[in-house]
Amino acid sequence: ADKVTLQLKWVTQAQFAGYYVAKAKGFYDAEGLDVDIKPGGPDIAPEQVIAGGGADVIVDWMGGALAARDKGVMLVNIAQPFKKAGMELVCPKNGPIKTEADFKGHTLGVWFFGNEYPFYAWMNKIGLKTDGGPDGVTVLKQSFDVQPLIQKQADCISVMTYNEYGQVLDAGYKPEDLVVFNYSAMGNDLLEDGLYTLEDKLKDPAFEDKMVRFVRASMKGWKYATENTDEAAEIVVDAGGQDENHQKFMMKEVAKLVDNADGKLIPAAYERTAKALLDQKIISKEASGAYTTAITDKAIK
Amino acid sequence: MNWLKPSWQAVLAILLCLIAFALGAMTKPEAAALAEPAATLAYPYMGAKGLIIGLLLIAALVSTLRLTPVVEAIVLFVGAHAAAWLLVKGIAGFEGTALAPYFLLLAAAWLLAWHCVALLSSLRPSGSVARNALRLIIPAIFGTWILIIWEAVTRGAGIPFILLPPPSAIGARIANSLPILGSDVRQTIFKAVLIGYVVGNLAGFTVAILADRVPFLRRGLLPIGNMVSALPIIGVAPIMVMWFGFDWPSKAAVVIIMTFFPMLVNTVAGLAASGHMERDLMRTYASGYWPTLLKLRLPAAMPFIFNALKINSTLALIGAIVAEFFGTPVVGMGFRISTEVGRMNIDMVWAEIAVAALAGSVFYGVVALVERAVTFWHPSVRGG
Amino acid sequence: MDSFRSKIVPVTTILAGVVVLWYVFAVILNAPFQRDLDGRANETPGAVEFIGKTLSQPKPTLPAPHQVAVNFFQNTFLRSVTSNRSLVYNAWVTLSSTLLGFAFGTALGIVIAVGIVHVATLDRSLMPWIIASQTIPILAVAPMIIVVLAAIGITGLIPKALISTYLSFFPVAVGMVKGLRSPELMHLDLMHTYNASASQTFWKLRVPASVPFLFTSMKVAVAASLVGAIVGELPTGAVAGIGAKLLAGAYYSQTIDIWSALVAGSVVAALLVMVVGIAGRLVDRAMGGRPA
Amino acid sequence: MTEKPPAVVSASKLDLTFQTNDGPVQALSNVDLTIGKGEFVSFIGPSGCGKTTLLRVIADLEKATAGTISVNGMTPEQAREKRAYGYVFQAAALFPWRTIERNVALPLEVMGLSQAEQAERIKRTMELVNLSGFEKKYPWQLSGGMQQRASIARALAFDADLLLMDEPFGALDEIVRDHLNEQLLDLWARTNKTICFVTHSIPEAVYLSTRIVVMSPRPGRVTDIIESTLPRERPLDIRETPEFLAIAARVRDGLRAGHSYDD
Amino acid sequence: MTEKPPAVVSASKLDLTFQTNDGPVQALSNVDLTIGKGEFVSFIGPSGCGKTTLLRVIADLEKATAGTISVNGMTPEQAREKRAYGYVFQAAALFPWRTIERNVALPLEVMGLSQAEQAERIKRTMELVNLSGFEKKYPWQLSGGMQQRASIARALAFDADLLLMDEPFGALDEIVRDHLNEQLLDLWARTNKTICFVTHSIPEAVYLSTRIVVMSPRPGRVTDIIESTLPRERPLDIRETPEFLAIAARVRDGLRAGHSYDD
Ligand SMILES: Nc1ncnc2c1ncn2[C@@H]1O[C@H](COP(=O)(O)OP(=O)(O)OP(=O)(O)O)[C@@H](O)[C@H]1O
Ligand SMILES: Nc1ncnc2c1ncn2[C@@H]1O[C@H](COP(=O)(O)OP(=O)(O)OP(=O)(O)O)[C@@H](O)[C@H]1O
Ligand SMILES: [Mg+2]
Ligand SMILES: [Mg+2]
Repeated sequence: ADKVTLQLKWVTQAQFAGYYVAKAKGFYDAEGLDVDIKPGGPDIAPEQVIAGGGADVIVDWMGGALAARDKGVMLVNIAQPFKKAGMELVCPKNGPIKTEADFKGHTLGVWFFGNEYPFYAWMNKIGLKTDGGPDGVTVLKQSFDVQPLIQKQADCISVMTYNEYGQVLDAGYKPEDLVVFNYSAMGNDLLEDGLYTLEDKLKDPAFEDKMVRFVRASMKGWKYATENTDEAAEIVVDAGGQDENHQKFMMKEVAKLVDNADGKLIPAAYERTAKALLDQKIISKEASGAYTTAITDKAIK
Repeated sequence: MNWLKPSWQAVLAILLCLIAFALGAMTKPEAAALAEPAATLAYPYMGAKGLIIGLLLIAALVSTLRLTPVVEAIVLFVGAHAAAWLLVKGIAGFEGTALAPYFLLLAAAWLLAWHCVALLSSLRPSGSVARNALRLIIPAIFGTWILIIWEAVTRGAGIPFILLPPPSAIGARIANSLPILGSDVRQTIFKAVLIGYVVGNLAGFTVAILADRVPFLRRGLLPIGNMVSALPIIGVAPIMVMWFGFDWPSKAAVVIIMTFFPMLVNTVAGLAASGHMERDLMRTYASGYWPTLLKLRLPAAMPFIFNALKINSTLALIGAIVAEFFGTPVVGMGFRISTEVGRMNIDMVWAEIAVAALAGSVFYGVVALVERAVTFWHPSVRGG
Repeated sequence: MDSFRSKIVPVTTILAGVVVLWYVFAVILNAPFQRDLDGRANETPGAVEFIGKTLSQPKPTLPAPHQVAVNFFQNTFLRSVTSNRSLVYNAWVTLSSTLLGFAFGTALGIVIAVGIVHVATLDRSLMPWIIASQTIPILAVAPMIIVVLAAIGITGLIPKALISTYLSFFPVAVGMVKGLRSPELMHLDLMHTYNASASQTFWKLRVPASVPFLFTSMKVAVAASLVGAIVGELPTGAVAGIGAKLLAGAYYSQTIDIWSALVAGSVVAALLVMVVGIAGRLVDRAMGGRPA
Repeated sequence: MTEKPPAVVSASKLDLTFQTNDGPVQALSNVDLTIGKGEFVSFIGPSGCGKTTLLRVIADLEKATAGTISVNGMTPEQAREKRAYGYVFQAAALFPWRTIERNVALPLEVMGLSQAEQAERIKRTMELVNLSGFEKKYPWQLSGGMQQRASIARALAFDADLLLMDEPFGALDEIVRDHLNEQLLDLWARTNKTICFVTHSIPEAVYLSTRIVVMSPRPGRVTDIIESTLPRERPLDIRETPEFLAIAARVRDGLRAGHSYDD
Repeated sequence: MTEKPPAVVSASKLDLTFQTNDGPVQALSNVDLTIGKGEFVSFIGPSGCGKTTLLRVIADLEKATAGTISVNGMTPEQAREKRAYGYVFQAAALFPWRTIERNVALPLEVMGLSQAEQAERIKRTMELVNLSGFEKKYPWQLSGGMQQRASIARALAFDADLLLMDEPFGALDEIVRDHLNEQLLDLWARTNKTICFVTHSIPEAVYLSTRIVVMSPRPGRVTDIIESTLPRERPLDIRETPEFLAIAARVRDGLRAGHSYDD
């Protein structure tokens, strides 16, 4: 079988269920692939891993991939399993913030490590400064939990629909206690989990073929996972995911983002992402050639 | 042959030069040009190749003569650095195309520089100005070579920028980002590190004294103190953010926890280090616990205490920076490092690391100077 | 062991004090959120009930000792030691890379110290850069190290152990430079009159004289090495080990899990430091150390 | 013999055994001794016979394993806490981080004397041992004999009523030694201190003492106690008188008798 | 005076100045000295006059700031590298982590002798200094004099042709001292070693030496060199002969002349 190494963006969890399901259900085997799934972690940059030759494909957000491309690591999106963004900003209803207009002068929790671009793009759009002054907002770099909200260190925090939002609920908040700003709903979303590989390698027909098979099997995995969320969650737990109940919740939420599991990239979202990055000077020149539909076209007929 | 005095570095360097010459092309474009002599291809080191090899050979050969060490060191210094400079300069625009001779010549230059440093450190100048200058020059050459090799290898081998940028790019980034670096240093070092360092060391010291004074506490506190030793930053930092907020106090708290244990252990060991006869002497004066501590046991413990202060000077920095990975305002060295990694601005990451290294070295240097002044009597300072 | 028995009473007394304080803080720190919760649920519990609730939150800010103890007990004794949810298993994973890293680190530290003490070139040129190397935040470079090592095919225990090495060699190097230079000048003169070679002076004089410094440094190093092993677990995918438990706990705000992993880490640390301490005492006794 | 003054040190049936890695070493065995106020007692005996150990027991630096001892009518511990004695160790035991002057000042600081008083005492004792001019030097910058003198100065500055001196003049040449002997006798006569003095020099012991305790080794026993019949006033040339030589001969015999080799 | 044997130590115009925190200290000034093979030279002089420093210069432990010195016709450094001498320090300088036996074995290990040879030499020298039975003890379990004897044993075990001894018998009682004096003379006579010997005891110096070097302090100078007219065969009672006493008187005068106080 052909070996493929996949580097995830984060730890083993239902966010990556499609790949684990494809592996567990033998979809990769059926395509003649031997896939090695490497979990990520905080401060593991998949872009670095692939540049160092440690992976063939990575799961990444478009923002990170474009930034890396700007620095000479020619990443190309070959499939986009997540159609919608899972990121949102939540604020307790009994807090000071009810609408966008209330942000001024308050503290907002934001993830960094590449996840801050949608936030800055949004603030840019509504004309708020982010330097902590009185007519802007104070940004707090949030760690990977919801403590700043519980501790009241921030008035709003960033959550993923499929993950931290669940933790907020676990912590005793009910959905009606919360004000939610969803990036997708506001039309501010940037592309999240996609599959990326190196442009050079893709020129090799054998490799391209391998990727076609890989994407096909992976999307089959995603399809299966979205249809059998509980089973998928269990597969993830077997692969090392923590907290079964939480994985089940996550799987259900992730299923909503994956949509119809065709893995096709939506050019409008790509354009929006690229523009936001250029506006924020994350990339120095207009992005081009950072995605190809050739793979998905061949994989999913 | 007593006018010859070859060093193994020089001999090896000559050998490397000859091998490099025999192997021919330095870079892929040159190899291509040689393969197709008809085409006039531009390739690096068109004229400089002979110059580089020549420089190295001459420096190496001259150094085998029986010269005074100073002259020999100067010849080697000039030869090695000029060659290195030509090598690094020549690869510009042709990154990632270097072949074996490139690395061989680099190694040859490095060997000569090594011999140069060895010569310099064997000098024992009488003037204090010369001595101090040497004390600076030697580590500087050593450090320069770390940078030269780093630059030459990353560029010669074409290591992806986002894995390891060359030092020249890092330098440029430092020069362009002074205000940001400045505010990060202020946040991380002047607030979190310094305060945490002082409090942490004092805490470790105080607990050690307490444990020493009260036998009951000694038996109870020390095992528990040991447990604190491994509270990993990653586990503790989020908790500290929970307790002390996301600004610098939580980082200082992490630094306190990190510096506490080395100080505790070293002070306890140091307090046991005074001699028996000296302790008996204090007993004959019916000296109480505190005078004995102040006049005998603490001075005798100083070498150990400074040990801890030195180790902690670097630990404190690591602690504060890493703690900032977990929830911070949007300023600070750790914040910058973790976010710029995400943005693939690895040069900025290294710029922060360079600043951290510089600050840490200065910090350590100051502690070491104070140590020399305080433990002037210890054999390790008097010269052993 | 008699000294062990004499320790039990003080240790338990102080532990008891810590536990009491811990309860007090748990109530104080968990109270605001509990009040919030009650506020939203429109409940007004009595003081005792309120305290009871603050001590039994599922994801408290500061878990109460009994919550940690229960979790610790379950994950230590009630799970098979091969399960990846068992603390014993995770502690073992961390311990193995700690020990490997500690061994490397101590060896490297000693080698560097020996070099610095004996070779003037190294003394002058190496030390500043070793110091600089230690100020590089490990968490920032750990992923790069691991990426690079993975690229050349080194994975598993070694990369984590290397991070432990990186953190633990420094205390040993600093301590041993001091220790190797601590022999009395008259003893050095004595060896000088025998025209003893550098290696003879080293083995017969410098090494024995440095023993107190060595063991003190090794205590610090073993602790640092554990920290390194835990840090190293994060960029290697955090699949197993105390670091992985911490991370998972932090990621899902499972504070009780975090704390029991922390306790596990501390217990391992205390044991390691104790082992080094006992080794130190044995060596001291073998060297005819005079009882204090 | 005059009427016995009140006892400063009184020991009876003292035993002291050290436990070592290869078995016990009996350092003192059945030592009976009474030292009156104002006496000058010398201890003499072969190397390793227990002289230092006996002094250490008096000074409460070592506990006897059997027998009783009292110092100024108290236990040695109480006496030590009352700062009843000054001790000159066999080795100099100077603190390397202090200058000679600060070393001499050490006991004065512990006692909490005023700066002026300290300065005065330092000056006086440094002159006494002929170290003026070396106040600001560190111990390792002095010769062996100078270090020993510094440690004598330190004990004298302490100015206790009982002086325990363990071979204080061992590393000094005859001239300095004679000088210091005279000074010590003078001090003793002036202040009525009680002095316990370990020496290996028979003439020195005879010249200085009112009583000479001869010890023999393994286990350390007191084999002879010789009362001196010399007057308290002792010019240096008393050392040539027949009376002096007779006492010296008696000490030498006692010493030889206790010795282990008889070649 | 007999014909001069070849020089083992030959120094001319030696100067040595120590730089200290409060100014330079001149420890040796213009020292001229020649010591022939098989001589036994004693150095005597007030405390702090530079005896130890002179020995250290010969031993290449200190570098003279001016003047020349050769040992066995080589520089002191070369001589040291040839292991030309054994040195007994003024303090015992035993390694605390080694038993007495292992301390004595130290130079033998450094020389790389076989186990059997080591054992034999240890046994012999330990008996010589009368320490048999204490082989397995650690230094802190010995009395001061016993430590000093252990350090003498260590130097004798080294068995070099030149012996530099810095007050080796300072902490020993007369009987042991006499015994060791005899042993040393015997060793010297038997092996034709050259011995440089620092002492504060005038009788000891006269009894042992073929030549006595008298030094005076600040700065350390050689003020007198006295050739002994005593025969090489010296029974202990030679010390009562008029010839002996005459030499002793001359040394005492030389010593007194160099002394700083004249009371
Ligand atoms: N390391 C040093 N630094 C400064 N001064 C020193 C040092 N060593 C010795 N001296 C000085 O040199 C002089 C001679 O010292 P030395 O040890 O040679 O005397 P000595 O004749 O051996 O005396 P003693 O009989 O007391 O041992 C002394 O005044 C001493 O203070
Ligand atoms: N701490 C100790 N542990 C074991 N044995 C000891 C200890 N101190 C002394 N001894 C032993 O006790 C005996 C008496 O020692 P002490 O020091 O009293 O002798 P001393 O009479 O002072 O001899 P010197 O004249 O050589 O100083 C010796 O045999 C010595 O080995
Ligand atoms: Mg003694
Ligand atoms: Mg001397």
